[in-house]
Amino acid sequence: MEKEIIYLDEITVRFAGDSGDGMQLAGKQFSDASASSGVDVNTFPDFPSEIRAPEGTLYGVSAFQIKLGSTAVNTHGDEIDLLVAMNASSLKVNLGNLKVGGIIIANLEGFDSRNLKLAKYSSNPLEDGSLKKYQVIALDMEAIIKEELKTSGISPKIVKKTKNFFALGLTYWLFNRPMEATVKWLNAKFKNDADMLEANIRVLNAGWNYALKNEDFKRQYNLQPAKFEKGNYRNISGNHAVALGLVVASKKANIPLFLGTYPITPATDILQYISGYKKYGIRHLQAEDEIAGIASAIGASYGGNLAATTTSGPGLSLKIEAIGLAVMTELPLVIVDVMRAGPSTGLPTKPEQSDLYQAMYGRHGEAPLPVLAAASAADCFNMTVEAARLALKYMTPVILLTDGYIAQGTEPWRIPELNELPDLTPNFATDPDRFAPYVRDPQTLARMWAVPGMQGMEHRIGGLEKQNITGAVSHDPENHQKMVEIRQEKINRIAQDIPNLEIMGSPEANLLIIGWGSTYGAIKSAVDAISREGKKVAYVHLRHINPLPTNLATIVGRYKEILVPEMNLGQLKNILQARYLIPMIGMNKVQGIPFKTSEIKAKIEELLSKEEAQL
Amino acid sequence: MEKEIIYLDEITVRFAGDSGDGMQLAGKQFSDASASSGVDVNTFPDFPSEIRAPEGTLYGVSAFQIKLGSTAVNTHGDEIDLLVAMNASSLKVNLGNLKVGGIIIANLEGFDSRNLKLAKYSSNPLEDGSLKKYQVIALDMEAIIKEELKTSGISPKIVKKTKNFFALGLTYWLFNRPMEATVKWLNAKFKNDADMLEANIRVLNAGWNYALKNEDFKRQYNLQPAKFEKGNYRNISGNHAVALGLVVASKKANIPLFLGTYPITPATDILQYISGYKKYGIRHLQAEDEIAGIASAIGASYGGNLAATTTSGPGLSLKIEAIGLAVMTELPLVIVDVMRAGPSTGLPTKPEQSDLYQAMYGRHGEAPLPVLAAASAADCFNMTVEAARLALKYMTPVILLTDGYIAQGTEPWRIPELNELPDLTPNFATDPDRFAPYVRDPQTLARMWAVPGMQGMEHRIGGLEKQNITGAVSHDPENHQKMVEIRQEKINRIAQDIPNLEIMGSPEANLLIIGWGSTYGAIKSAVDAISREGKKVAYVHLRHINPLPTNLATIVGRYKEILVPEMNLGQLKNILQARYLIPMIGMNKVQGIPFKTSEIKAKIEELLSKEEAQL
Amino acid sequence: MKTLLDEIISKPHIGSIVYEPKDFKPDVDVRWCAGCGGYSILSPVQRIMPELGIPKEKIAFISGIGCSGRFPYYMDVYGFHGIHGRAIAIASGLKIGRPDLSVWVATGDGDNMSIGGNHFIHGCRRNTNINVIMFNNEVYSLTKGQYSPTSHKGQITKSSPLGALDEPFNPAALALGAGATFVARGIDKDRNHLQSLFERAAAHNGFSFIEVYTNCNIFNDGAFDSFTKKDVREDQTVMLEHGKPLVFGKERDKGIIIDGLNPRWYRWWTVNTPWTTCWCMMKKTARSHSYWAI
Amino acid sequence: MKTLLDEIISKPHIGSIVYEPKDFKPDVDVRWCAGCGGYSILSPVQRIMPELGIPKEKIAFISGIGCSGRFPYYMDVYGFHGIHGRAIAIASGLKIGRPDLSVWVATGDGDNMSIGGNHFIHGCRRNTNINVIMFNNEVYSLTKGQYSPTSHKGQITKSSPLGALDEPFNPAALALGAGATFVARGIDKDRNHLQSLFERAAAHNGFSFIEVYTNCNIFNDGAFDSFTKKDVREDQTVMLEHGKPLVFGKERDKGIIIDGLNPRWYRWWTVNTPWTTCWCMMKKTARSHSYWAI
Ligand SMILES: Cc1ncc(C[n+]2csc(CCOP(=O)(O)OP(=O)(O)O)c2C)c(N)n1
Ligand SMILES: Cc1ncc(C[n+]2csc(CCOP(=O)(O)OP(=O)(O)O)c2C)c(N)n1
Ligand code: SF4
Ligand code: SF4
Ligand SMILES: [Mg+2]
Ligand SMILES: [Mg+2]
Repeated sequence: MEKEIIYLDEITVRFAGDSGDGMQLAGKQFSDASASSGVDVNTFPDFPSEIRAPEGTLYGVSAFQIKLGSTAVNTHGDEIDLLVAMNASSLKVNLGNLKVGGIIIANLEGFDSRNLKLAKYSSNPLEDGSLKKYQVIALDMEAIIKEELKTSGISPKIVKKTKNFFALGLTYWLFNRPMEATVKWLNAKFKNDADMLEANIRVLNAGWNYALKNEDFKRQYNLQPAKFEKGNYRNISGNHAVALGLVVASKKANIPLFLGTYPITPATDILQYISGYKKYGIRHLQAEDEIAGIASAIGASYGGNLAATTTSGPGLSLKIEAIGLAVMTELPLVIVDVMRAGPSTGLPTKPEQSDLYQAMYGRHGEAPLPVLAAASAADCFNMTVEAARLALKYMTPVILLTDGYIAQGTEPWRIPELNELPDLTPNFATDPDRFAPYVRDPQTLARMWAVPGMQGMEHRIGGLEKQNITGAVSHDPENHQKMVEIRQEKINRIAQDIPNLEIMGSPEANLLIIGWGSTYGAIKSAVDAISREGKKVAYVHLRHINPLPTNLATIVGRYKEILVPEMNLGQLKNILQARYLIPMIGMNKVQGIPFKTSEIKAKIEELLSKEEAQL
Repeated sequence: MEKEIIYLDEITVRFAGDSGDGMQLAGKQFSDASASSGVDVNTFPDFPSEIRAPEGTLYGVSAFQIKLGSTAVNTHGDEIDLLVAMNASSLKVNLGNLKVGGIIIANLEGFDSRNLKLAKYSSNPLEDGSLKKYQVIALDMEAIIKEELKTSGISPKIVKKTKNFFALGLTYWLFNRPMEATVKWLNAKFKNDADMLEANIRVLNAGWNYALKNEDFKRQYNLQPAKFEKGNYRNISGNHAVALGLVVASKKANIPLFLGTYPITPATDILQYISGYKKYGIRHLQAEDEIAGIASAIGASYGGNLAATTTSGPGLSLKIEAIGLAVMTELPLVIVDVMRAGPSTGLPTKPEQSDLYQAMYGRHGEAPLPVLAAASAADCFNMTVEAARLALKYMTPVILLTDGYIAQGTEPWRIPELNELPDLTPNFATDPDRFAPYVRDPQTLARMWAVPGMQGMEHRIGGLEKQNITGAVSHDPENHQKMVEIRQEKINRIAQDIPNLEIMGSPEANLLIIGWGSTYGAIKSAVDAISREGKKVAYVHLRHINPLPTNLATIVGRYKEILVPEMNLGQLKNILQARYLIPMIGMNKVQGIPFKTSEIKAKIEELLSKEEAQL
Repeated sequence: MKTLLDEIISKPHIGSIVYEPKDFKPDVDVRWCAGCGGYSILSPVQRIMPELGIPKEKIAFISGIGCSGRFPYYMDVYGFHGIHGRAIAIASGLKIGRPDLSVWVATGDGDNMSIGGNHFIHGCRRNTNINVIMFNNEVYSLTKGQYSPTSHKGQITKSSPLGALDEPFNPAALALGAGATFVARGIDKDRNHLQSLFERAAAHNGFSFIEVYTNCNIFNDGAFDSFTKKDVREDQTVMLEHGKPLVFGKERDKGIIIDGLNPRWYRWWTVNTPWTTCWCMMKKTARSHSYWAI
Repeated sequence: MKTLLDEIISKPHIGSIVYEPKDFKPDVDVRWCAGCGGYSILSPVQRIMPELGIPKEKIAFISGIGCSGRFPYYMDVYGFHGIHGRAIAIASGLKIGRPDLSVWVATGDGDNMSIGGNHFIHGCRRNTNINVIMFNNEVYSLTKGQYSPTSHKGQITKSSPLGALDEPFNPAALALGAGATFVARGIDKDRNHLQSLFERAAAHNGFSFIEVYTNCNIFNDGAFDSFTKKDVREDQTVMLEHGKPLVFGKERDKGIIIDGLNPRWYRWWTVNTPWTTCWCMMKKTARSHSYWAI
């Protein structure tokens, strides 16, 4: 049969089904296969907060979305081009985001009367004509699989579990993706279960073959590989990138890594990755709670390790007191907060950017520290290394903010060489004769790091105010003022040691957008789209929030209007206004879901048209 | 012998001695006696952080300062007029604050060679002429007491313990104070120890008589009673005022008080006062830690009590997560933070204003709540009642900030009638048919309070985001945005329900001072002094920091310069700048000691003279 | 003097307080996984509620975070879904502030033994009259499968790919060491026994702790099979009842006897098998009896 | 591969490691009150340090907040004065990250049993090789005299003017219930006995817990007089030593005997007097011996 090949620049695919349907797995395999064939990929898993919600329900839908592109892809896609819907509920909750003209691959069995009822459909959408704006390909996966496995002697129970690989086979055909990596993965996964292995491989091929032969599948899609900087790439989630960043930073700094932490969604993966790296000599403690997590990390830092603790909002709240201790003792510590929607337990599986205030101002007393934010999944690696650099160089705890969106979403990440990374050599004390606990580097104001085991430098530190230089407990008023100011000044000076902001889009525009954190993808895409349309908007993205890059002061002074989109009620905006005394416009989405490119674009257009109207 | 009587408007007295010398007690008796004779009184105890530091050392000095006035007294006095110095160390550490021409009453025995050595004096200041700028009255108290008690048969061991009452007797004579109250107090205190009782009373009288007869004591000081609003007054510390505020608020609201807390300096007194009120049906739990303290208070609030928790910085840090829960469940809760110098353990016995950021911004997620600050010891009562009012009316946790200075210092407080207090009637749900957990009052946006025990209103609340009105767990994006905005709006609306700021000093000045918290006394005194000198400065003092009083927006727009004195690095300044986008001048003393009136005055003068220079 | 609150809570109940278990089922879907051991706790709890003989509005269920944390949503009484580890602290405040209520806590092995360990031991010591039901599935389920303080040494979980390193707590031993006055253990598979434990806990005037071995069929399936499966059960468990002999085994031919030592305060025994170690103990204090059974 | 840290910590010690106690005294004033029991802990600790046979720089003392929290300042080794209740957590991280160090914790009954209770029980369970000395003065001293979780029922303190309401913890019972492998108790008045306990704790390869009854002569003076004063002491305390008979009393005529029950795991006895209840116990686990004495 003759099939058409469509050449595309980008496309968004979403696998959706019941929690038990294995959609996360299918999505992950598909995105890895795509990434390895050189296109740019950005993914986002989207699953219910229930562990295993009742079958077929609307709230039990689990989905995985992938955007592919032959040019840079910054988000997981506003709208879906191709939706794999394993049951009625998964069609219902995702239809709103499907592009007019988009493709639906529907699994017929998931649209039986029971499923339709659970999805609260009064009639079958596959039959009642309500989907005529879309291209619908409906097929009974289970029947086809049964047919395929008939001769294999594999039990029908297994059939149910392989549907996702059938759907995967279909999509592999649609995008003409190589299947070797997936087969290899199956071999590893089912090395002790020959039946499952055979069944999955056969079903995967069956999917491909079905699409190849069936006339409902008329078109194949071709995306040219994206132009990447040369190097080895790996499709990586933000949490994975943080874990690797910690490991690599400890290698580069040439001191052991210690992670003291407590599980919490959506940060738990970091602990899980690290616990898998035990063989690399990494020490970690899954502590009894967040307080013990950070306290143990402080102990390990005191002992000369690169110490880290990872958490999400509720956990960060519990760590606050101990963070103050790290500030006071001036010990290096990387604190990673994977933000989720709050307050309190909030929407624990959903992303938000609302811990910025806490990171900046959360502690009692004057307790300044650097605050960083990663812009994307891959950027989590860079910013983790940056957090380690600042922590070690300035002897300070550092808070790195990521969020559930980039923590769980993936994109290709170029694996760097160790020598590309910044110098991370710790500032260990060397000379006992010149050592005192609060002798400082005149440049960075960092104190020296003398760790137990160093002869002749035995000393005491702690949470009480200490005399400058000597480190003796001191209640002297002037000394306290001095120490408070030094601790502040030390953090302020970091501004001299971080890159200036680069203005993206059109620097000569009237409108400036200031973004931070995971909104990067959506803003960048919107700014690019606006620029392509010949309109002007400038964009800077903050990775360092405390201290702010030095050139931001002049930048903000140059624009007539400044827009600050954030997934909170205006926390960065407030911080910037206090600093620069310039009014800014907030754009505040607090819904537990990321901005869409189209939303940002519409806001920019609204502001630009007002601007024009005023001319 | 003829004695001169000097008429004064104000005077500052400081009792200083070793930690074991009973100076706190003498000071307290003296200030209570003064207050009861109608002068205005402001006191501040100043003791070492060691429980009982080694005798005679410089860091072991314990002091109690009292300022008396026949007009309003706002601080405990910048400089000392009369210093009682029981030993060499107590002279040394306090001399710097003694006015030229001031009086020193020195206890000779405390200036023996051992004491001089401990005080690091190379020669005896009482003899080497170094005190000639002052009026020195040196006497051997112990010898005089021994002489006095010789006939009494009281053991010499007791003599040592009564020195403070001798010094007190001297000062009672100096100010012609009635001694009945002190005698009464002694009777109660030593009701089971006749020897101590007799000894103390005799020694007290001996002090008076010594001064009366001895020619070194030439002058008596007379202060006219201050003009107070009519009523019953009581000399009260801020901590005591908070405790009484809680008790009275619960009476007025007509629901029981529950205090869940954990001891911490300088907030522990509140717990101690409350534990003494058990007979009034007050429930309290000295919990295992701060987290259990606030969590139990949340439980009690859920059960319909007026719930409170009290702490200082490190404890506030630990309560952060649970505060978020109270925000989310919209339960009334009074959180009192008696600020001390941070970060971390810091200078635990010293005051600071550096928890403002944490109170405003400390929580993860968008978790707004009202933040109040008391201006003086007596004001702690008003602001505690105000905190309870807002908590109950708006169904929200409220943070009230006080600090170690006003918490431990005292001033006269007029005991109010219950009917003078604002209405505190809780917003209990009444009609099960119209009840749902998040049905709100259209005016205040507060939800109704349905407590276990109310039939037909059984419902579930918790830390997960809830659907508006129904209170069902909800992950709906739009609902989350709406709830986040409602919680913010509810707090914002409180601005309509708090008094406008009153401008003190000269409203028509060019310079405005904005103060908050315990700096009130020093700023007010400075502003009054400046005004008396015919110069112009305006002053507003914030008791409500979140939300800010509505008229502040217009006020800040009216002045050329705004000065914000704070005992931190500029936290209020930053908050105001972010809000009003107007540059302000920070005055930041972070030394664990309060501002002096003279410091503020000097700063005002500096700014005013610059202003003139620019004319 | 009667406060406004007193007035509210002393309003007479309108109508009968003769309930059926279904009166305690609210109109929401139970969102635990199919097959979760949690269902086996929910149903006996709902069954004993009518026996309390008190109006529904006088009952409150407090929870922390974890799969067990959802419990209050499934009980049509007053409910508070707190934060991780703090259920006992919240419940203690509620009970102290409202002694008229029947206060229950639903918690998990992570919630209660890990982050909430301090409130747990202080609860045991303080002996406030609340009833704590701990869903012990020996894993963190809600966060998708990390080891907990009750996970056995060597247990493979997502955060212990090479096996958990530490000795687990024995929750009952910890509770007794902390001074608990009522300690019991049951298992999800035996709902009738659970029901009897819940009844006795409710009757105990003080802090009651009931640990329930709860199967998590997603993250730790079969954790208790070695002593609960039909074929081994009789030989691996001892039912411990106050005053009754410690006889066990399919043939009722095994037993534990103590003599010689005057058991004025404590008796401890152990039954050790290759698969599992079960502690059996019985405690009688001046304040109350406590019951503990496997 | 050797890291930079490995290099630093494996540098050979220059000079002798034959120390005297005074080598561990730094040049600062000890700021406890005159007469404080703390001095009686400091001195035996300084005495056993030379016996460890390791360089001073390999020793670290970690503390929380309380009068005991000042301990690190009084030891001329590495010291960390942490925050309230977290000493064991900090020390655990230090020991896991730096197994080459000898890590000690100084804590108080409030620090360790109240706010720090969770880290304490998890320390017992986890059995990380650190040595914890708890100054039990049965009161919060640094905050000037409130009751603590070890204050006896009825104790009058600033926060319990009518007497403390709750049963106290028995720290040793709690530690054993939590799985501790070394539990000991001593008293400030008997420095030699303390010294021997500290020696054994140092030798124990795992978590060691030494509770020391420590007199606070300011806020709880004489708390332990009823069984430590010269005239009653012999009749009120049992020295418990592994393998030795439990004989006590002035005339060595009183004793505790166990027979009949095979003490494979635990033995518990109690000595009950009108003034105080002292628990005596001995535990032998597969992992180690533990010693506990009054
Ligand atoms: C402060 C805080 N830390 C961590 C979490 C994440 N968290 C939620 S439930 C849980 C563990 C639950 O384990 P368990 O109590 O055994 O409950 P289960 O799900 O097994 O019933 C954790 C770590 C949280 N919600 N809050
Ligand atoms: C987070 C925190 N909460 C409370 C305090 C106040 N605080 C300091 S020491 C202490 C209790 C000390 O009691 P204990 O551990 O028995 O020590 P002691 O002074 O009796 O030796 C308290 C409550 C604090 N410093 N930090
Ligand atoms: S994950 Fe486990 S514990 Fe949680 S609901 Fe499912 S089966 Fe039950
Ligand atoms: S207050 Fe008590 S415990 Fe603290 S140093 Fe003084 S005597 Fe020792
Ligand atoms: Mg569990
Ligand atoms: Mg103590």
